[in-house]
Amino acid sequence: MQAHMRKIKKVLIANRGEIAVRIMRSCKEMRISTVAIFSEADRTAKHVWYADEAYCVGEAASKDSYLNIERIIDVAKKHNVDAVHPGYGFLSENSHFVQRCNEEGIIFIGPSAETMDMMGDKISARKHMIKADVPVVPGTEKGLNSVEEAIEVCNQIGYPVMLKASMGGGGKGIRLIQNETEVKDAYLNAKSESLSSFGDDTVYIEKFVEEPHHIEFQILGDNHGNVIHLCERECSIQRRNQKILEESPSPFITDELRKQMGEKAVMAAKAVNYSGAGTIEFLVDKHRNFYFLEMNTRLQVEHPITEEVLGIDLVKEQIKIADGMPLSHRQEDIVQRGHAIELRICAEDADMNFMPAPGLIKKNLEPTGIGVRIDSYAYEGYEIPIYYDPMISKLIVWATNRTYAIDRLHRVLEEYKITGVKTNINYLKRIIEVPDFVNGKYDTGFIGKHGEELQNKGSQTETEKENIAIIASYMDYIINLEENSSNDNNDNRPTNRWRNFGLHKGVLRI
Amino acid sequence: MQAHMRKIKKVLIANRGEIAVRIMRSCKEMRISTVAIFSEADRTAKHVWYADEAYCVGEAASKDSYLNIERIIDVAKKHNVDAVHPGYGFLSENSHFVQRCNEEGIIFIGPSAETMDMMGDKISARKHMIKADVPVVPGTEKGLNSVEEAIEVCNQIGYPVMLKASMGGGGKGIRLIQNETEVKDAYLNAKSESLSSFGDDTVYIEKFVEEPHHIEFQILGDNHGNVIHLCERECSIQRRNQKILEESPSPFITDELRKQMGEKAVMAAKAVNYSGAGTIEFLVDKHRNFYFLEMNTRLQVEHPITEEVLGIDLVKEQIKIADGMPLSHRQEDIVQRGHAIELRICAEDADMNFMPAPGLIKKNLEPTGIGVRIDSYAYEGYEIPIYYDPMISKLIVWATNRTYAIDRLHRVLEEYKITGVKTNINYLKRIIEVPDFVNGKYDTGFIGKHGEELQNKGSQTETEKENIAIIASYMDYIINLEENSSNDNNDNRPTNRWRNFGLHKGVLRI
Amino acid sequence: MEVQIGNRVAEVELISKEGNFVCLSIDGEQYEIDITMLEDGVYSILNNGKSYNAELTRSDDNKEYKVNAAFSSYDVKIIDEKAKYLRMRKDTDDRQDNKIISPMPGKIVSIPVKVGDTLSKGDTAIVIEAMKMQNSFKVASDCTIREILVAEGDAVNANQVLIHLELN
Amino acid sequence: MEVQIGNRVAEVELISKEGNFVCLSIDGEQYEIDITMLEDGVYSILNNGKSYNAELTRSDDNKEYKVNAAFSSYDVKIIDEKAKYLRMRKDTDDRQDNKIISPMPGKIVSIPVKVGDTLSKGDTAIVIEAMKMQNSFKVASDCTIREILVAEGDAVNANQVLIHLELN
Repeated sequence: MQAHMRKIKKVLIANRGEIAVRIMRSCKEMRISTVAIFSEADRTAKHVWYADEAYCVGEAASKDSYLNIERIIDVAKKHNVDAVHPGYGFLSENSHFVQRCNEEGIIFIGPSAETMDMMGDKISARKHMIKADVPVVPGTEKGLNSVEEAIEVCNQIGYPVMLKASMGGGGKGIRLIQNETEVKDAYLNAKSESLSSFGDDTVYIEKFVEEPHHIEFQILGDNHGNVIHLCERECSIQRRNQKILEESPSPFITDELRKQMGEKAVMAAKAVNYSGAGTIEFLVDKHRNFYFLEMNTRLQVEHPITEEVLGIDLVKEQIKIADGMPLSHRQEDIVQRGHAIELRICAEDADMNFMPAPGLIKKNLEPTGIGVRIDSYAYEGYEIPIYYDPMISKLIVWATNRTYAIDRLHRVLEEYKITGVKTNINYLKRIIEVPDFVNGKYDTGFIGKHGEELQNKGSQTETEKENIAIIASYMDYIINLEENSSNDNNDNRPTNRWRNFGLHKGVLRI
Repeated sequence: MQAHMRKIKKVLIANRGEIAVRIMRSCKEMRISTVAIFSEADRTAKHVWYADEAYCVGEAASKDSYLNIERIIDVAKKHNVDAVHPGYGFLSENSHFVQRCNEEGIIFIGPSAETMDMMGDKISARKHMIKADVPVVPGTEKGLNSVEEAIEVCNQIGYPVMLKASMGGGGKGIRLIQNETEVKDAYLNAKSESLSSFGDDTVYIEKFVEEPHHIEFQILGDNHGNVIHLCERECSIQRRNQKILEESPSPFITDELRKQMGEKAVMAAKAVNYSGAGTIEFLVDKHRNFYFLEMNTRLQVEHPITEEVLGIDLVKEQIKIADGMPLSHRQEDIVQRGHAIELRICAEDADMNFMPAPGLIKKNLEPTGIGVRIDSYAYEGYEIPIYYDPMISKLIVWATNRTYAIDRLHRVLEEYKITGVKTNINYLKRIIEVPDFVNGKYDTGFIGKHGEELQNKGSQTETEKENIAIIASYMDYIINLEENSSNDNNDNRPTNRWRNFGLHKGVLRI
Repeated sequence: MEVQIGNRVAEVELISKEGNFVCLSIDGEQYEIDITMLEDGVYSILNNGKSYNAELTRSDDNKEYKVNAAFSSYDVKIIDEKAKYLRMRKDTDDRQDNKIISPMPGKIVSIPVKVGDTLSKGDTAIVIEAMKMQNSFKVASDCTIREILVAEGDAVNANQVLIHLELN
Repeated sequence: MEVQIGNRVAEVELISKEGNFVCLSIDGEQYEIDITMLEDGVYSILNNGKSYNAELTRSDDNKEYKVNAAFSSYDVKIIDEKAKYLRMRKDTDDRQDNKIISPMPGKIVSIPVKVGDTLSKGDTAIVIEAMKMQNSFKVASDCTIREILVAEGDAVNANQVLIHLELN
C-alpha cells in the first residue's frame, strides 16, 4: 500500500500477559515476526506459545527477568531483532532501557529517552506544561526536603492536598492529606513506598481537586512534527487509585470541552516533541475546569476503548511511527462512533478485600458475538503465577450508544465463566447496576460512595439459586459414586460417565 | 430512551445453532426474555442452555421438531410468548407459519405472509420486480410444464441458461444448462429435487449471466412505509451455490453503482410493502449490469458483516420494527466504515469432498482480540449432531481497510483451534492466500477456477512441521507409558502427569 | 442426605430418576428437573422449562464443591457420616482459631514475631506477598505464638498452616 | 522406535531428558527442544527458540494421534512390536478392500443392493445421510455383496463396518 521500505521486520515484546499477546497480534497482522521473552515462571504463559520465537531471560521475580535490561538486550541482539515494544508497566517508561536500545541500534517503539525523562518525573512534567500553557493543578514545582517543609507547603495551599511521588504511577506513592496532623505520616510513608517501588523518594504536593473526574486524552505523534489527539477516555471508576472500568466517550464532558482539552493535549505533546502513542491525563473538577495531571509515555491498559470508538489499531500506529512513517490520520478524520466500555477482569477475591487469587484456571468460557472484544492471556489449564499482576483479561464492549453498551455488558458478563480461580466478575456486575453509573453521574469518588452497595449480600430470593447449586453438586456426587461402584468404563471422560448414567432407566435407590 | 411502550417482552426463537444464540444475545441486551425450542437430539445444544426457558418440541428430524408448526405454536401460547423470531432456514420463509402466529395473536418478527408469498415464489417475485422497474435477468415469467416446453424456451433464450426451482434456495433445485442435450436431465432432476426439498416442483428458466458477481443489498423497512438500504455484501465466493466467504464493501462495485443498486433495492422492497430486515440479491455481470435475482425475506447468515461496517445491530432493529417502532436510521446516516469479512466454519472434511464431519468437539479455542467477532454455538465437550447443518460458527473480522482485514484473517485463523472434529479452517486459509482473492478480482467462478490451488498439497518444507507433530505424539505416548507404570497419582489430570514427568531429573531410558 | 451450602444445611432426597429426568426434594420442596452434563463439571438444569446453568469444581474426595450459578458462588459440601463426624470435630476446632492459614499461594515477606511472643488482638503475625500486593495477617484475639512453620522468603500454598497460636 | 506419519515412517530415538528439556533424534536429525504440555493434548515446543504448538487427540489405546500443527493435520501412529505386526497384517487386509466402512456418523438412507448381488466398479452400494447431505458409497472394483450388517433407517457410527464384499 505504501512505497515506504519497512525497517521493522522483527519485534521483541519486552512484556508478558495480555498486553504481550495483544501487541503480537498486531505484529502478526503486519507480517512482522515476534520474539517473546519469559521468566522461568512463565514457560506456559500464552505470550510464549503465541510468539514466533521465545527466550527465557531469568528467574520468576520481575527484577531478574522482565526488568533485566541487559538480558533482554542480549536476546534482541542475538536474534537480530529490529525493534522492541515495551507494552505497559515493566520497562515501558524506563529511559535507560531506551538509551540501551539506541546504543545497540535497536528501535525502541515509543518516545525518545529525553521526552520520557521530561514527562516521567512529575515535577519536571509540571514545569514543561506550565511553560506550554497547559493548565496544571496548583502545587509545588519542586521536591520536598523535610517534614517541616511539607507541613508549611500544605498549610500554604490549603487542605485537602495530595502528596505524590515524583516517579509514581499506578496509584503507588500517593496520599490524600485532610489536615495538618496527617502530613507527617503521609510524607514518610509515601517517601518509603516511592523508594521501594520506583527507586526514588522525591515527593511533592498538589491541591486536591474535589469531586474530580479522571479523564485522559490519547495522542499520537510522529517523527515529522505531527501530533493529533484521539479523544478522551473516562477513567474515574477507581479503587485505591487503580482503574476498574473505563469508557469512551466520557458521559461527563461536552463537545466544546472535548475540543479544548484535545487542543491542550496536543500542545502538551508538542511541547516535549512527542513521538509515538501517549496519554495526557487530566483531572476535571465538577465545574469542568481541567488540569494536567501527568503524561503516560506508553500504551495504556485501557487503549482498546479508543480503538473501538475510532476504528484505529493503536499498536499498528505505534509501529508505523517508530518505522519513520508519517501519521496516517489527520485530526479532522478523527470521529467518534458509538460507545465503548472496558472492564478489567482480575484473579482476586472481591469478597476478601480484593486479595489476589492466583491458581489453576479450570474453565475459561469467554463471551463472544456482536460488539465484544476480549484481550486476554488466560486459557483452560493455565496456572496463573503468583509473581505478577492479577489482571487476566480485559472485557471490552462496543455499541451504538452508552445505554446499549451497558445492556451489552450485562449480557457478556453473564456469558463469561471462569472456574478454578476467584475473579471480580460478580463485583463488576454489581458496579454496572449502580444507578449513578447507569446515569453516567459519577466521579473518582464512585467506589468510596457506593462501597456498601457493592458488597456481596445474599438476597431474599437466594434459596432458588442455592437449590440449583445443591442439585448440581448432589447429582455430580451421585455420578461419581456410581462410577466407583462399576468398573466397566472403557472411556473415562466425565461426560461419558454422565451419558451412561443418563441411560439408567427406572428408579435409582441411593 | 423512547416513550414507545414495548409489546415484545418475551420472544420464542424458532431455530437452533449459532443463529438462535445470536438472536438471544440481542434479546438479552434488550432485557427481553428468551424461549428456546429444541429437538430430542439437541438437549445439550448451546441455544438450550443459553435461553431463559427451553422446551422440547419433538424428535431429532427437523420435520418433527424445528419444522413442526403446531408444536411450536403450542409452546408459544402455553408460555405467553409475545413474539417469534424464525432466524434463517427452517420456518423463516414459511408464510403458513406467519399466518398461524397471526391467528394466535403472536407477533412474527419478519414481513407479512402476503409479502413472503409475493417474494418467496421466484416467478411471482420476477413479475413484481418487472412492474416496479427493477431489472431482472431475461427469462420466463412462468413455470414450465414439460420437457418439450423447457427445450423450446432454452433454445429461445440462448445457452447457457439457468434452470431454477421456483421455491428454491440455498443452492438446491438449480441447474446450469450448456446446450440442448442437457435440458431433459436438468429439468427432471431439478423438479424432483425441488419437490423433495420444498414440496413444490415448479421450475423456470433464466439467462445465465456470465462471470457474474453475487452481490446483495440489506434493506430495512418499518410498518410506517419507510424503507432504507444498508449497502451491499459481496457473496461471490461459493461452492455448489453455497456461500463460503462474504465481504463488505464489495471490492467490485463503485460508489455510483452502490447508489444505483441501493435505490433499486429500496424500490424492490417498497413494491411489496416490506417490513423488517430483508435482502435483495443481485447478479452483476462483468460490465457492471445488475439484475434482480431473488429476495430473502429474513435475516441472512452473512448479516454480521453489514453490522460491523455500519455499527448497527440488525436483530435489535428487527425486533423494534416488529414492535411497531419507526426506523431508527435515515438513509443519509448510513455510512460504511472500514471493511468486514465473514468465513463460515463448518464441521466437514475439505480433503474428502467436503463430507460432513459431525462428532465431539474436544478443544475449541476461538480467536479473540481486536477486530474479531465469533458467532458460534460450539463449546468444548459438545457433540455435533448428525441431523442438522454442518456450520458450527462464523468468523467475522473488521479492519480499517480490505488489506488490513485480510491480514487480520491470517492472524485469527492461526488462533482458531478446533480438535475432535474435522473443519474447513485449513481450506479457508488457502482461499485467502489466492492472489485473485487478495487483489479483489473474483466472481462466482472463483472456486471452480482455483479448485486445483485449493487442494491440500504437502509442500517441500513439510518435514520440519511433520517432525513437530512426531515429537508431540511421541512425548505424549511416553508420558502415558510412565503413568501406567506408576500408581502414585492422587490427581489424574493430564497436565499434572506432565508436570510430575517434567520433574524427573537426569537421563530417562525408554 | 444432608448437603451444606454456606451456613445452611439442606436435607436432600432423591425420589426418582428416569434418564435425565430427576425428581428430588430439598428441605421438603419437590423438584422435577431435566438435568444434563454439558462438559466436565458444567450442568444444564431445566426446572419446568426455566433454564439454569451451574459450573462446579470438585475437591479431591468429590465431596466439596465450589459452584458458580447466575452471578453467585457457593461452597457446597456433601455430608455423609464421616463428614458429619469431622464437621462436629471441626466446629470445636474452629472455635479455638488456633492457627494462621495462608488463604492463597504466595511468598512470605516477613514474620515480625517469634515463638513465645505474646500478641494483642489486631497485631500482625505474618506478611504474605502475591501478585505484587502485600497482605498482613493479624491475630483475631490475644494470643501467644506456639510454633512457626515457615520462614521469610518461603513460597507457600493456599490453605497451608503457617503459625500455631496459643489462645490466651 | 518407529513413528508413522501419513505414509512416512520415521525412526525416533530419545537421547536424553532433563525436566522439560528433551533431546531426541528423528531419522538421524538431532533435536534439542524445550517441550511443555499447556493443557491436555496441547503441547508447546521451543526448538532453538522457534515456537511451535501442536494439538493432538488420542485414540483409546494412546497409540494413534490426530495432530494439528500450523494449518496442517496429521495422522500419527506409534509403532511398537504389536502395532508392527498388526500393520503388516493390515497391509494385506487393506489390499482386499473387502468391506464398506462408514467414514462418519449418520443415517442409512438406502441400500440399493442385496446379498449375492454382483457389482461393477463404481456402482453405489449404500447411501448415508449426515447434516442434510447425502453421500453415496461406491465400490472400488467389481465384487459381490457377501453380507449387509445394517438396514435402511439405521443410525451408524464413524468407522462402523456396513457391508462385507467378496472381491471378484
